[in-house]
Amino acid sequence: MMWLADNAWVAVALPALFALLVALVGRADRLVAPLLGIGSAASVLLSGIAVLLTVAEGRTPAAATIRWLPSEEGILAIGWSADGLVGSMLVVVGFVSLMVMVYSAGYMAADEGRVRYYALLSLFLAAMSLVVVSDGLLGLFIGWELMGVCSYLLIGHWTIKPAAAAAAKKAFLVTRVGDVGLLAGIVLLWSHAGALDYESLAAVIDTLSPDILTTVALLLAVGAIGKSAQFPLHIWLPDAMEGPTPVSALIHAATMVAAGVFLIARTWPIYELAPLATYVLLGIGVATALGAALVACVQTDIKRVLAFSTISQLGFMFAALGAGYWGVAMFHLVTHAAFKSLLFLAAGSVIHSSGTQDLRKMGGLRKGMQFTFEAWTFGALALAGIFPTSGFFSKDKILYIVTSENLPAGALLFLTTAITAYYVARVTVLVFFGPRNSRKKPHETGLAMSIPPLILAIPAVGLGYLAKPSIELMAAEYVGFDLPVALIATGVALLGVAIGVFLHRSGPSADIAFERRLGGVWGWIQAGYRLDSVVQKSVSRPSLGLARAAYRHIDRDLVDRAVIGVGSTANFLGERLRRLQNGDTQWYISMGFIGLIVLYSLSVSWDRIHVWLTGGG
Amino acid sequence: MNVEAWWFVLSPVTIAFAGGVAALILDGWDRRVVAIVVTIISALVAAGASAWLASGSTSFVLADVLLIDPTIYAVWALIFGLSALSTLGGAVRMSRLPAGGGVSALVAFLSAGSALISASVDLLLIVILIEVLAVVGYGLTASIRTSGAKEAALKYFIQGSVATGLFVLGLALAFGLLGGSTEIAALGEGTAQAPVVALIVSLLILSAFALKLGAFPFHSWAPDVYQGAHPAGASLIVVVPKIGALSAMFLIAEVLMRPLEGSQTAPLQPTLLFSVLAIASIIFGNLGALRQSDFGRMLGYSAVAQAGYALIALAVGLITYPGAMLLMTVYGLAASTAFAVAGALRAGHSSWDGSIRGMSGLAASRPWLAASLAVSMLSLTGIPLFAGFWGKLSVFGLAAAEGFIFLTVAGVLGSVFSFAYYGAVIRTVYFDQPSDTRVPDTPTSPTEALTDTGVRYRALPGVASVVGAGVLVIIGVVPLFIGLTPLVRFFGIGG
Amino acid sequence: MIAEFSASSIAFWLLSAVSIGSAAVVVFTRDVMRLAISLGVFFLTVAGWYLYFTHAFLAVAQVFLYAGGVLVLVLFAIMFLRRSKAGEPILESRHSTDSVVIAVGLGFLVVMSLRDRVPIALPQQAFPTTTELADILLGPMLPHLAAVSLLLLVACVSVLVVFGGERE
Amino acid sequence: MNFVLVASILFGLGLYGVLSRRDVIAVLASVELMLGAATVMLVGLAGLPSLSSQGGADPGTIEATGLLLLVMAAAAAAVGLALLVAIARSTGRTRTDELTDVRDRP
Repeated sequence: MMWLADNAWVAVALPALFALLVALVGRADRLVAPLLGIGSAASVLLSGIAVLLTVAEGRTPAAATIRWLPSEEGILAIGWSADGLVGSMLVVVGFVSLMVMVYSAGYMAADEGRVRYYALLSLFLAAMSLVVVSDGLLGLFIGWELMGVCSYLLIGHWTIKPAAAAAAKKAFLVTRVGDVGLLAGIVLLWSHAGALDYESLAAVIDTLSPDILTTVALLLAVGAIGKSAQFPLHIWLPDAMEGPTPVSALIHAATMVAAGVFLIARTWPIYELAPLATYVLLGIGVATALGAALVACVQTDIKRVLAFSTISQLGFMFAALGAGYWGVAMFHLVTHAAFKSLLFLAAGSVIHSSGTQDLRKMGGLRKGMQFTFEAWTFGALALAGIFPTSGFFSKDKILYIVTSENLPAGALLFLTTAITAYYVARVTVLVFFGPRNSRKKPHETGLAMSIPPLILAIPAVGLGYLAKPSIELMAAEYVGFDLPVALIATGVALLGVAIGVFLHRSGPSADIAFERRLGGVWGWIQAGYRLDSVVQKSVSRPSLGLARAAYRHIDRDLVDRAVIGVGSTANFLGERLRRLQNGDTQWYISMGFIGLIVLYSLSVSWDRIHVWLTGGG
Repeated sequence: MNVEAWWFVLSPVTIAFAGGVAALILDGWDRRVVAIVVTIISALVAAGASAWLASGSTSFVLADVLLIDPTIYAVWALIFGLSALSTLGGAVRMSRLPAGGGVSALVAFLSAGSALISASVDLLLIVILIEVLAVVGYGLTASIRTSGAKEAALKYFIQGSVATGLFVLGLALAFGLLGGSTEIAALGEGTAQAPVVALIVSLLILSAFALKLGAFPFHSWAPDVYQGAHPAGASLIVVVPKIGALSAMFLIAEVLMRPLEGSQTAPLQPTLLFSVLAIASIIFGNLGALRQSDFGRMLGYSAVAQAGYALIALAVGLITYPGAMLLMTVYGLAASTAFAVAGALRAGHSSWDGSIRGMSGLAASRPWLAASLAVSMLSLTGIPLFAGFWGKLSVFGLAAAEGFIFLTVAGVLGSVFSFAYYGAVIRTVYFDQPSDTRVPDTPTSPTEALTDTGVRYRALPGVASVVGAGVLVIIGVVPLFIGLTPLVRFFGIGG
Repeated sequence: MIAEFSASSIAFWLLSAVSIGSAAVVVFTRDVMRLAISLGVFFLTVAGWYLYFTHAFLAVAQVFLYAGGVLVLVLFAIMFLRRSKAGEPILESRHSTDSVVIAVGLGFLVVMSLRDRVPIALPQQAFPTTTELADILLGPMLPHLAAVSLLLLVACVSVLVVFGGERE
Repeated sequence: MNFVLVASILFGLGLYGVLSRRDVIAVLASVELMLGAATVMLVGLAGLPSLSSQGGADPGTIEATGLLLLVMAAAAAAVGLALLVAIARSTGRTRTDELTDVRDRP
């Protein structure tokens, strides 16, 4: 066990090895691939437990570094290090993925791409572990990119669905926008600090100018926003629900989307010195939490409700980061991972059993799906923040710190809490109560699929009592229980639940009434405020303003064809460029000579151009 | 100087050359398959000999024009290894050509010429060897004898001849006005007195090299040749000479151009020139590759972008030489793997039209080929865990460390963007349903089996692609644990 | 002016006029046989330039190799192409300003770069003997010679690969 | 001025021919003009007394260099003519504006 704690790289190497094994021998027997998948999840979980035990003993697990480039600064080095934060994250990832792997054994049993699925899931685990145990931003970035690729391939798992392929591409491209920011931040940090590992960074960070630190913090935050689906880069996450449900549970609810929060927690020393960046985090967090919660209220697809709820809960974590308490954010991350993966797995069972994802076609599923219903209820209570579940404790701390930091932001979060409770109650009532709207008879879906949600219910309910030890294990600032905030929050949440139950007790008729009354506003919210197209334009326009004039002519055409504007504008330029390659050799040669002459002129007159550019200085 | 041992020093080149001559003779007897096998074996032996010599520490100078040291041997080992891989990848198609043995001989001569060019420190020798590479290129491009291939070859010939003219003119000015010698080191002494002459000489010579490297604005031949040429030919025409040309460009940049940078009277700005070329190549290559439907053409444009990444190294300076060689080599390996997949498809699906669309459903029918293709595409993009990542890291990383933030950003953005078309290939292969028009795997007909050696010969390109992909993954993963140092030391620094 | 009117300067002006004239015909003529003949004249004037620079052996090699070898190849090619097409081929050009600008620009660029560096003096050198030449080619320039022989071999194989080996 | 000007004019004429001629045979002839001009430039410049007095090339080296370049250009020309004949034989097309099959199609 101690050896495991001192060699955290095992958490990366074993899943990678298992991924390879799955790819090679996964076809041998039906059970091989799931078992190997479970093995990789277990290795991550064991690593995490070992690290936490070691930290609890008061010892720091060993770390080591391998240098890549033989340069004197030793900047291109990668290594591993472990502490309480790393251990907790590994435990979360390992535990949730273990449940998901078991669940998948039932869910994906008949799927043809099973082997690819388990190989990619194991590879994803390796990448996530790399992000977590890496001792610097370089290793983190590598794992980060690899996660993006795995997520892309897993979203597109059911390639027969064109929507899945489009969603995969969209997720990849949108998160890449964030990745460019992250990379720019890393490069900037490197060029000024000369190092990328957290230890050296912590040593030199005081010597950097505040402007640089703020810029770096903002750029890293762009990466975190992209990965954690915060406004305005959240548009990929709802579409990502086209992938298999266990993937949604693992990647798009519990682990990968939490990587943004983890990144900021890991680089917290930078944010401590960059107050502007924390304000931005707070603002984005609150706005996302409230906005996404509203959208979740009007969705008709059960997975999309959960997707927007994930965005909203991640917004809570960002708000906690913005208020300056990364430990609280991490604690909410842990509890959220438990109850949200539980909700997703339960939703998967519901979808599997009823054959639809549409809330309006469900109803009355409580009879026949008793286990799933009980598990769901625990998860729903935690999400709504009702005492005594884990969600109550973690959300209470966030509400308290945000309110004491910034009262209006706190008020908005209280409102969000009420809305959260409302949509949770709405979904629960629509799915499990009321008249049955489907011809299919509800049934449980086998042991592999009903046990994991029940196991997950244990942490979803009980984790709240571990708040103090777990935050202290991470060596973060602990925030105590605040009675007034807790009372108000509970009251607000109960109000939300009451409204939700009251309005929807007789099925989806309330939705229809609302829709008729509100008209366009309803559709506007349901489409996520139509932010998709806005974001597409705001991403594409500044980056390629060159083509703006031409863009106008074929706007509609291009937006339809390409996933985001960047791609379409580049396509357009590429199309123009192809006219240069017209098959005429002599034109090619002319092009070369024009280039030669231009280079000569540039070279000869560079002094003057330089003077002109620098304004005579 | 160690004249007695010249045969020993040049033994890898001699072995490859002898393999080529033997292939020619065997082709005369119409033993094409044997001829191809002989060249593969001789290339492998030459690669082994180079690797063995690279582990030594002695440097040799031959007749003041060839400078051979362990670094050069390391480059040779790569050149001959890639040559063997490419021949393997194109073997089936090659054996069906009327002069297939001649094609494999050309490949052997090409590798010998490229090896010599990487060791040469004399402009006259370089110009002659470049012409050797060019003539092999024309021959290999036209060797499949379709009208498109011949057209591409003829156009390549016209552009290449103009470049030769420029090179000879540059050589004339250098020879006459910069010291009366063709040795590059001697030319360097004359540049200080005649900066303007040095500028025009450098530009003329670099234009010729830019054409070899496929860099903007001399890139136009690349898509045509990549599309038209024989798979083995294409991967070699575009891969192996680039390693030699890049090596020579570094020499010229350092000796002829770099000493003049920053001096008040000098108009020569190598950093500026290479930066402009690099960024233009990255933009043109990436945009051009985006909407291609032909697999070879897409690779051709992407090669322009890859040349741009190598030019970043030239802008930064000699310190990035090992990184640039690593970048070029892993690019070559990935491109050879991709071409080997194309070769296997041509061998198996004789109805394959060369389009990316036509590859759909490959994952289901031939999973190993599809996996090799995916690995090579990911490596070309520069995704971590694949060899391409280390090549780009070692160039972009040093560029950033030396303060060339702008070039680093251009390179990284270009790489990110490139996934749009590399990823599209992966998506087509894995996710798209095969189109109705695609004819399924054609059965082995007696003429195709070609069993004169008794081997299941059709599998060779597939084997080559899997070997290439395996090496890409190994190079990609191993440095995670042992660091890049051994890899970079292989290319000559840090030791 | 009259004092400079030596045999050497007459040769210079004559060579200049004939080489530029024949080159211009090659570039502008519409008749394919005129092109071949002017190309031959151009090759001969190049030999004349070598002679003017006192490199007699080079001049002889130029005559043999180009006027005797390459020109014959060109003539064969022309006759072959004529056979493949009906009637007399008329050569066409696409005269455009950008080509003019590029050609003039490059020439200008070369001349301007060399402006200050080339002394106005006539080459005066010893006549190398063929023995000296052989010593150089087989001595210090042996690698170059080997490379050129590799080139010749490769050129033959390339032609073989494009044409040879067709059975049936 | 002197032969440098003449050689530059010849090179420029050759380049103009390469860029403007429609028939491949004339383009190849123009390429020969360029190469001839460049070799004349080399032999002439290297032989200038004021430059060779700096310890430059001796006449034998110049002549050998010129010779090697001659052979090189001749070998390349032969390959080019072979390619032209090959494509004329298979398609009957010998003009640059007819040889535009291989290109990007819009």
